[in-house]
Amino acid sequence: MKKIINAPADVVTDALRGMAAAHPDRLRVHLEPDFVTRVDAPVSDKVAVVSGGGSGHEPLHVGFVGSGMLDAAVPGAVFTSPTPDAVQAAVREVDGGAGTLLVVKNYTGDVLNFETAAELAEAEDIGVRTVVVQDDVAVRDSTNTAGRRGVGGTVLLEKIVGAAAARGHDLASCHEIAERVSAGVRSMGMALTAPTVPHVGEPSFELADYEMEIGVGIHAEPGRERVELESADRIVRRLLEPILEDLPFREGDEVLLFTNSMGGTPPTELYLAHGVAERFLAERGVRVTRRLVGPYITSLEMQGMSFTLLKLDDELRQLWDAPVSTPALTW
Amino acid sequence: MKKIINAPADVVTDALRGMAAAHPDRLRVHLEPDFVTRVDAPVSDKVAVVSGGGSGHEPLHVGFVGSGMLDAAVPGAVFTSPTPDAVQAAVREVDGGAGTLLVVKNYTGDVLNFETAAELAEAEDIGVRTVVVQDDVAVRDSTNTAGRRGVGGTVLLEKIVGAAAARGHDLASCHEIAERVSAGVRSMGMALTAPTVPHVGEPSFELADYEMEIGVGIHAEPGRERVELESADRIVRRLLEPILEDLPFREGDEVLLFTNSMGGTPPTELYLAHGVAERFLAERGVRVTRRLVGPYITSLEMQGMSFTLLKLDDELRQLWDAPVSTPALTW
Amino acid sequence: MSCTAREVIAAVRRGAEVMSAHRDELVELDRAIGDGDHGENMDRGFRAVVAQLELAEPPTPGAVLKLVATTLISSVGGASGPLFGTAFLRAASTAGDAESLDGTALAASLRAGVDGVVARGKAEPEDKTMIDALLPAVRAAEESAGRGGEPAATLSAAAEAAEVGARSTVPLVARKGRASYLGDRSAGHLDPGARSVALLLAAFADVEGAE
Amino acid sequence: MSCTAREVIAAVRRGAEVMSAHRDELVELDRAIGDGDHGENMDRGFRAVVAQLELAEPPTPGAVLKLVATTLISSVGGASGPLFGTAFLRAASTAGDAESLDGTALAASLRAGVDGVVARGKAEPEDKTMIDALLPAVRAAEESAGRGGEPAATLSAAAEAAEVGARSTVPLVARKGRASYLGDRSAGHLDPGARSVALLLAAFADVEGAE
Ligand SMILES: Nc1ncnc2c1ncn2[C@@H]1O[C@H](COP(=O)(O)OP(=O)(O)O)[C@@H](O)[C@H]1O
Ligand SMILES: Nc1ncnc2c1ncn2[C@@H]1O[C@H](COP(=O)(O)OP(=O)(O)O)[C@@H](O)[C@H]1O
Ligand SMILES: [Mg+2]
Ligand SMILES: [Mg+2]
Ligand SMILES: [Mg+2]
Ligand SMILES: [Mg+2]
Repeated sequence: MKKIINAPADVVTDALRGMAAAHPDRLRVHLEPDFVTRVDAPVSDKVAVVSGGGSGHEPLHVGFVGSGMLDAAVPGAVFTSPTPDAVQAAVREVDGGAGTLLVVKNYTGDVLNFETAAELAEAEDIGVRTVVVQDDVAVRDSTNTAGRRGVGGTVLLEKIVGAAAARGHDLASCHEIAERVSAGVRSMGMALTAPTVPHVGEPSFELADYEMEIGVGIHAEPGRERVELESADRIVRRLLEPILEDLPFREGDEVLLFTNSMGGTPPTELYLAHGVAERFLAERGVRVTRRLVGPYITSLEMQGMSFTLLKLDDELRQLWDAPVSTPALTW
Repeated sequence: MKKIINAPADVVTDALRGMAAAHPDRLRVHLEPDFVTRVDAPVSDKVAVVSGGGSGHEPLHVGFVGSGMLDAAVPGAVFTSPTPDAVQAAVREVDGGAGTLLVVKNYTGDVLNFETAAELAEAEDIGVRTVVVQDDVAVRDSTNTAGRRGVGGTVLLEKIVGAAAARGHDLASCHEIAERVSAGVRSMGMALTAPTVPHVGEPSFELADYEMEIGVGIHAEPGRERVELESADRIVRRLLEPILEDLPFREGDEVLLFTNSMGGTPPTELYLAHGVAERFLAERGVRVTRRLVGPYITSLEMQGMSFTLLKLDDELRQLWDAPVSTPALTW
Repeated sequence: MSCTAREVIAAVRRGAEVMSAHRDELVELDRAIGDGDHGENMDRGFRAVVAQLELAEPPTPGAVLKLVATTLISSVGGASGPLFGTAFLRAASTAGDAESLDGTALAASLRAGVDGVVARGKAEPEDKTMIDALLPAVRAAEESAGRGGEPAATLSAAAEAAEVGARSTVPLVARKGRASYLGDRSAGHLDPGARSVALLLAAFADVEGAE
Repeated sequence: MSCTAREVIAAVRRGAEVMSAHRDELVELDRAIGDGDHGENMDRGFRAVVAQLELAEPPTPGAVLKLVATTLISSVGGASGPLFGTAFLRAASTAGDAESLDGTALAASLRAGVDGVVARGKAEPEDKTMIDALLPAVRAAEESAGRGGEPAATLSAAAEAAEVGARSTVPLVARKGRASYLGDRSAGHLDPGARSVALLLAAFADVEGAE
């Protein structure tokens, strides 16, 4: 295992210490239980937006803490949902009296732990609503699975609902907007290489030199199929077609296109794929009016990428454009 | 070779097409010769700041085009300096009448090509000054080498001199500030893995599973030594000690600490190393008052990192804090 | 004979040792069809439990089970944290304030724990989860207790059934948890959570048997 | 006999073929002690030259050399682009408007080109650069021309000397260019730029010899 770390068990805490040192003006980092809040939390009378999940997907979620996005993020161990007490402590710290919206990615562990946290917070008279993101079209949504995974759509949802909260929307309205984003967002990813979880020490899967995994998850969960490496043109098509099939993004629709690196894929390849995707969508009459390109939801050092498409309306576009100031996303 | 690309020879152009699609509101991308300018160039009566170099180090330089940083960036082929005609065309496009500062990294190819470009621009009555960044302490500066390589310091210099130009400093003053940054900045990097140049198709060097390269360059040039993998604590020390030895960063000095990923090293490891570095410097009484953490000057998908230390004074700190709005750096 | 807080504590400590000894095996199982953290999760959780027990030993079986539950909930995370946590929490409720548990009380606690896992995780038999080890285990425990079995006999019946149940997950296609994303590719692998259940019950039975 | 524009064009085309055939070899050489782009750089540059020649064939040897120079400068980049570009540019100046070049004129052009490389790159002999192939080549060319050698003889003398000179770079420790960062580790490798010089001169000599 090749990593710049000390003891594998301390990776998350050590990284949080570094984040605290790097962003003293923006973040407050709490240890045991681990969570990160914006430095000026709680913001009175604003709905607090709190998310979290296993570590290893940075900048998600810790890098999105700040004005216009998350009030707190709760990182678990690598690829492991955080525990309810940590989420509860974060909520307690950032709730400004207007209630808290929990943004949860749809994995059994996250759902169960956040569910308990919500109960604990409600027992303390904090108003809590939860949105579960489940945008990964690689997983067929049926009773035979734990349901679709929450992936790239989470980033867009956190930005948009963060803006809504900053604008003074109440908890019900923030929740409605979050559900709207969730309903209109779809993603699909692929991997060229496997990540290595520090406490495992071995790559999460084996992939031959000529192979790629289509439909991979952000915890290196296997995807729809393992196929031979192909050109960027074909890879882009393999990812976008299932997205377009699943949610009818139709001719004339206005969308946000999010081209995401899984961590190890560098900007050159990512922009290249983004360009191909824009042409592909333009040919189908889908109007891309907003874009995000970069490594925003990753799987440690995994090489690969994902696309996320979000259907925009005037309100969602305005909320997307609204100012945001966090370590990883600022405008 | 595992990359999301089409024809290897087209990688740079294809990526530029994607950049154009991704940032229509910020960038204008020119092809043949290839260069990128800010969308509102030329800015009248402002010194233009132009940089460039081989591709594969993104976001450097193309991602730093925008207000408060670069007016234009000229990307060459992967790891290959751009040609003089491309630089000349970029200068012609962005010079706003107040002259142009060329920021050049100290590699034989870059120096020679930019030298010719400067001559060509001067022949067209454009005032040109050049600063050559040479901050890599891994290379012993002696008559036995091509001199020190320009690495992480380039990012800081482009930000600071971009801010000076935006504030209305004239060409001589911008040049003086650039030389001041150059004199006070030092870097050192390391690699865990090798990058693969698309048109080569093989990793740039071989490194065993238990080895790392200390003092590596951003073109995967070999470093000072190849040693066995160590803890983050020891790696940080190996990088910072030569920096502190080379330029006397002394107790009480105020510095900017830039913790850079070579591309494939993810945020967790980078923040972890950053935290270790802050403690290391604090123990030595060096005051870190500004920091930058992220993949800003990379070597394709290489895993590894570098530190850059810049001595700050009031003017440099203010210029660092001044607003910047580019695809890769915004505040 | 019935088991006291001291014995439950011994059983839990033995469980922690077993989780630690099998950490890598559980990681490997989870790497094959999940995300590779199950061994680390269980080991971290039971180490935290042991650390809590060093501070103070609860006076009743129910209090021990409750301490295990809350510690697992606040230190494991993932899917297994809330599920094992709920199991121990429900078991603790059922155990109540009793000074000791006989075979019947033990089986009742186990039943409550298993029902809790089903209620939280909504898995059904043959979904390839820990349920496939837990359900046969509780049935075997109830049967043994019904025949008047002592705690030791009850637990060893449960452990044997859990072992068989865990092995039965190998050919199954997962329909719950992370392994479900694999679809047909999940067949041919032992479910890590089911394996943990079997290991834990065997460890508990071991200690009871030795008393 | 002296060489005309037609022959210079043929030589350049042959040079382009050789660069393409040896692209991967030059990449490998540069990968060992540089950044692995030299073969790609030279191949890209000479393909651009051939593309220019398709558009229009310049009328004099000097004009051909100038076209090669400007095309290399605007298509190669890296260290080798400006250096080879300067070499051809200076050679073109010295060739002037002459309709053809005899051995002496050829040697003089080569000398001007080599001086240009030294002026731009500031390398000294034994710095392990293209200079180590170019300097012996120009000395051999001058000697041959001084003995009244024809262009073909002059070029083949130059090519042979360049080959020996290139090989002499193997044991050297680089003091210029990217390979210098390697320090002692650069010894034991052939300098890619010197190898290009030897390949190009051999290609030129080939064509002249065949005329
Ligand atoms: N819905 C569920 N009901 C019961 N058990 C489940 C459920 N989902 C997952 N599990 C169990 O959890 C185990 C995985 O636990 P672990 O790896 O620690 O968590 P995670 O899947 O979050 O990484 C699986 O092997 C399975 O036995
Ligand atoms: N200062 C110099 N003077 C003469 N030749 C040089 C100098 N620096 C480099 N070279 C030559 O350039 C060659 C490398 O060219 P190339 O790989 O195309 O460019 P880069 O080094 O920019 O990648 C070296 O092998 C060497 O022969
Ligand atoms: Mg997990
Ligand atoms: Mg190069
Ligand atoms: Mg798991
Ligand atoms: Mg080279």
